Amino acid sequence: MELKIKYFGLLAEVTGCEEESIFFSGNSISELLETLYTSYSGLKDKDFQVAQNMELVSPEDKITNTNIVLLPPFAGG
Amino acid sequence: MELKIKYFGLLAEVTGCEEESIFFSGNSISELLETLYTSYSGLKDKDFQVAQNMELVSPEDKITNTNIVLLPPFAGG
Amino acid sequence: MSDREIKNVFVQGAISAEFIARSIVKHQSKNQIGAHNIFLGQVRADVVDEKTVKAIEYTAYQEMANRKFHEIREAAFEKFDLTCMHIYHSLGLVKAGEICLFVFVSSPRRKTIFEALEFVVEEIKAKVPVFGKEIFEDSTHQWKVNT
Amino acid sequence: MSDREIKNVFVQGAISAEFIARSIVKHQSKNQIGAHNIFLGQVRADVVDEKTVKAIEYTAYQEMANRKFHEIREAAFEKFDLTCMHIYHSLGLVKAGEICLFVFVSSPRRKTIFEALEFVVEEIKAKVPVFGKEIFEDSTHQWKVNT
Repeated sequence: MELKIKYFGLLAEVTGCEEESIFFSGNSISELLETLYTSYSGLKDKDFQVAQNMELVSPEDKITNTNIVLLPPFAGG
Repeated sequence: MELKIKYFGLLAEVTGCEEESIFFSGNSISELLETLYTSYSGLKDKDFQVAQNMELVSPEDKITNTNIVLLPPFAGG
Repeated sequence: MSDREIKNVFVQGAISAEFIARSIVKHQSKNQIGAHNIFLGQVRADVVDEKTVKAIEYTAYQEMANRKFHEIREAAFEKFDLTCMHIYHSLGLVKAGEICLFVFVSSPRRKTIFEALEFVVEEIKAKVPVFGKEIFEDSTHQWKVNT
Repeated sequence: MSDREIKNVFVQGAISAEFIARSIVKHQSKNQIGAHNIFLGQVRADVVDEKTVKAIEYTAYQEMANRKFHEIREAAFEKFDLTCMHIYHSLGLVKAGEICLFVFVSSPRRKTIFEALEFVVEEIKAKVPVFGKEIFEDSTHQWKVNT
């Protein structure tokens, strides 16, 4: 399936883009992360969370939406 | 000795004055209060505190200042 | 107790939103501040026996009150990591909906200011000799008591 | 979760003292309010390796952030006896000394609002996807992390 991946803040600096479409054949968030680490090895040592359907998800969660968002540490306020 | 007694808020309504000078021959706050109750029986059932030298005092405390202040419940803020 | 002088905390009548805004602006040059916490006491139009409070007339034993405000300030600076603190209280008539108490604390970091502000407000309510005459629409009154 | 709609919490650039003053004035017709508590987050001119922060540029995953702000609002109304609550957060550039977060809670009585404001601010810091690029005077930057 085709996924749209969004990168915010520091993560967009690491990947060099704020948004991209990728073709992905796995099922879980952790499998997706492995794929992204292959493209962007700099992501591996960054602290970030993943959101799907506007909620944070865990690596073991299944992918249920074609929009996946990578969020660096929050800095509101 | 001559004392100056100040009454604030509700207490000034009870005594009919905000300030008065009285001649007093006792030593303690409690003796002073007995004297004031004689003049103003309405004070007896009122909730109030006594201040001397800008600090609250207890009935057993000695009178050390010629200015004594009667304070009704605080209502700041 | 430090050498800081005893200030006059009282202002005549209600505290305006413009006054509060000016206080905020004054702190924008203090670049080490990261968090402000502001308490505003507002006169409630309480209903007692079908009569509505239209204003509170504040009086105070001013000399002792300013001394107590000062002691509360000093205790707060002692207990909490504050950059600055300001307290203003009304005297005289303040109408329902108007502001009668403005407490403003600022710190580099937020954690300390919530506790500091609550401490200061509770101390003011408990220790400062300020008196409030609640005036009803029919001009009768009752005396306010802090709870 | 109630039927209240999800509002946009974000404003472009710094939050001005005049904006805060107008918010206060709007609450003076709410005669049942007795106490307001306001939190203001201000950009600190932190010094890191001898370089001073001159501004923070805020970005956010806006759709999720507004949803999280909404959930925090709803949770606060559930937990605390509040008359009203307002939250505003900056996007884009906010200079050192300027205000980037304004949280305003009001209640008939004071006891509840201290706890409510702290709850809301801590929830915002922990749960809302807002990102801050701290820009130094020499135009280099680092990414802010809430602690």
